Amino acid sequence: MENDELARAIEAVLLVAVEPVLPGLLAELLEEPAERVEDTLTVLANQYLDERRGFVLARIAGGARLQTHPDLAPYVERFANRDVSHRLSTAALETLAIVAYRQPVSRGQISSLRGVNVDGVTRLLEQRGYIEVVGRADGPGQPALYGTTDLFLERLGLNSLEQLPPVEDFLPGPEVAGELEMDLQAALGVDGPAGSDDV
Amino acid sequence: MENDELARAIEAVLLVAVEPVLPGLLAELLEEPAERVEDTLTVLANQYLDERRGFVLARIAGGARLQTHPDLAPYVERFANRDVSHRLSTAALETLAIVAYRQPVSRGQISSLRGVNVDGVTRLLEQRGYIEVVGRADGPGQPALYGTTDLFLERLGLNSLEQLPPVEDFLPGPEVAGELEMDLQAALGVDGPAGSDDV
Amino acid sequence: MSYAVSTPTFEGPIELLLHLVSSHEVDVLDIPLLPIVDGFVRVLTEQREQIDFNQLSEFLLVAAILIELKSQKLLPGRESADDDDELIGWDERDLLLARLLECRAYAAAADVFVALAEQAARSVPREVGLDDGFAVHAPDLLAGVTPDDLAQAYLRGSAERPVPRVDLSHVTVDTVSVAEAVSALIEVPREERATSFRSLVASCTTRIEVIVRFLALLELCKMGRVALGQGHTFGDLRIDWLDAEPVFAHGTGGQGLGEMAGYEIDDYQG
Repeated sequence: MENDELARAIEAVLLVAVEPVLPGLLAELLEEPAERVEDTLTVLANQYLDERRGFVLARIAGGARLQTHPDLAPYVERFANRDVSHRLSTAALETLAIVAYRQPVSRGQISSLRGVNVDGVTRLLEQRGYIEVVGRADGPGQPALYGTTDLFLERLGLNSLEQLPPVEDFLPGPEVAGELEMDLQAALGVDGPAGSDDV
Repeated sequence: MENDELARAIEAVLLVAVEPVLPGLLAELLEEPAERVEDTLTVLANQYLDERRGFVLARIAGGARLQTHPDLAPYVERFANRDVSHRLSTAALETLAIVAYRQPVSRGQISSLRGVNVDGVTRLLEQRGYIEVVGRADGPGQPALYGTTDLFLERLGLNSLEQLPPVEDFLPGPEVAGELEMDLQAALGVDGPAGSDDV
Repeated sequence: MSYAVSTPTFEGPIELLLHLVSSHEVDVLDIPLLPIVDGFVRVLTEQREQIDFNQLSEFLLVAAILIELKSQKLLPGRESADDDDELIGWDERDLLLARLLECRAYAAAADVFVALAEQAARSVPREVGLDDGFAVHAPDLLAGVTPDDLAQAYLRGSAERPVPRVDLSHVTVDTVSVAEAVSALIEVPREERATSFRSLVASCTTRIEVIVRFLALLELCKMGRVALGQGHTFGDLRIDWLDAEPVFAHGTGGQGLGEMAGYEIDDYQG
C-alpha cells in the first residue's frame, strides 16, 4: 500500500473506532508491517498538529484515538450540554435494561438480542457511568463484558441488583407488551420508538 | 471568531457528535451567523476532499457529519462490524418508495395503490425508524399520515428529500405501458378501449 | 373461449355484449340480465366435472360490469352524468392501468433506494460520542426512570421482533366498534374506583381490540366518566372511574349512555 493510501485507511479506521486502536490490529487489518503503521500514526499526529486541526491523534494505553483538541474544550462542553437529550431514548433504555438483567454481557450479545448495532449506545451508557466493563469473555478478541454500576443502582433508588423487579412477573408477555406499547403510541400519535440505536 | 478558529471548533464538535449536527445548532453554540457556519462547513468539506483525507464531511438530513471516505469501505468494513442484516423485502421497499414520494400518506392510500393490505409492512418500516406518523387526516377515525424520517435520509445518504430523483423518471415508457395495457386486456378478457371498431 | 348469451335483442359472446353496451350500440336497459345469469349457472351446472375457471372469472367480471352499468342507469339522478362516467368498465380498467404504471414507477424507485443505500453504506459515520473528560457535563439521563420501567424495557428489548408468518390480508377482520367497547367498559363490574389500562386490556386477544378499548376510554374521558393519567413516559395509564355506579348502563328507556356513545362515536373526531 502506498504511504498516502495507508494514511487514509488508518484515518478512516480511527474515525469509526469507539476504543483506542492498537497499532498491531491496524497492521493486521491493513496487512502492513507494524513499524510502517507506527510511522504513519506519527506522521498523521504531527500533520493534525501542524495543520491546527480541531482534533488530535492521541495515544491511549498503547492505542491510537482521535479526540478533540484540548483548546476547544469550551465549545465541546457547550455542545455536550446542549445536544444530549434529557432522557434516554427507548433504544438506550432497552440496552441498559439488557445489561442490568443479563450482566455480565458483551456488546455482541446485546446486539444480537436487539437486532441492531449497539456500540454507540453502550458507549454513551458507559460514559454516563451507568455501565462499566466488568470482565472479558473467553474466545476470539476477548470481548469486554459489561455490568451496571453503583451509580446506576443509586439513580434507580436500589440497594442491590436483587431489588430489580423480577421480569417473569410481567403479563402480558414481552411481545404483546412491546406491540401494545407501539400500537398505543401510534394510536396516540406520539413518537414511536426510534428503531435505530441513535440516542 | 477567526475563520481558522471557527473551522477548528466545528471540526471538534463534529468529532463528538453521534448524529448529523444542524448548522443552526453550530451557529448558536459558536455564536456566529448561520451563513458563516455554512460557508465554513463547505470549506472544510472541500479541504478534506482536496487533501484526500480518509474521511469526508457529508451533509445528511440537513446536518453535517464526519464519515469515512467511500473508497476505504473495504478496510473500514473489516474493522467495524456494520449491521447489514436488515435488508428490506421488495414489498417493504416499494411501500417505502410510496411513502417517500407521496408523503404525507395514509395506510389506506398506500394499500389501495398497492392492492394489498400494507399494515404489516408499514409497521415494520415504522419499527425500523424509516417512516413515522407525521399527522392525521381529516375524516372518520382520523387515519395516521406517514412520512419518511431523518433516519431514512441518513440510510440513503441524502441531505433532503429534494435529492430523491423525481418519480416521473421512473414511469415506464410507452412500450411498457402498451404491454401492461395488453396484459390487462387479456386478464379482463375484453376488447380494446371504446372507440376502436374492430369487433 | 367465452360464454355466448341469448336475449331478445342480442345473441353472441358476452364480451361483445359489453362492448356494444359500452359503445352505446345496445341499451343495457333492453338487456334482461337475469336470464343471462341463469343461463350461465345452468351451463356451469352441466359442466360441473370440468369447469373452465378462466371462463368463469371472465363471465363474473363482465356480468358484474353489466349489472353495475344497468343499476346506474336505473337509479334516478344520473341522466346528466357524463358519458364517460357511464363507461364504468373502461374507467375501472384505466384506473387499474394507471395504478399499475404508478406501482411500476415506485418499484423502480425502490431499486434506486437500494443503490443509494448501498452507496451510503460505504461511508461509515463517526458515532463515537464525547471524549472521556466531557461526560460529567451531561445531565442525568435516568431521571424519572423507575425499576419497573427498566423491567418493561428489558422485556421489550429482549423480545424477539415479531415476524409475520401468515399473510392474512385476504381475511376479513371482524370489526369491533368503539361504541360497543364503550358499553362494555361501562358495564364492567368494578370493586375499585381506580384501575390500570393494562389490567383492562388483559383479556383482549387482538391488537385491534386493545386499540378500540383505548379509543373507548378516550371517549369516556371526553364524556367525563373517567379520568386518565400517566405518571411518566414509560408508565401504564391510570384510570379513575368518576361514577361508582354506572348510571345508564342498564336503562331501557330514554337516551342510554350506550346509545349516546354510539351516536357520538359514529362521528368520531378524536
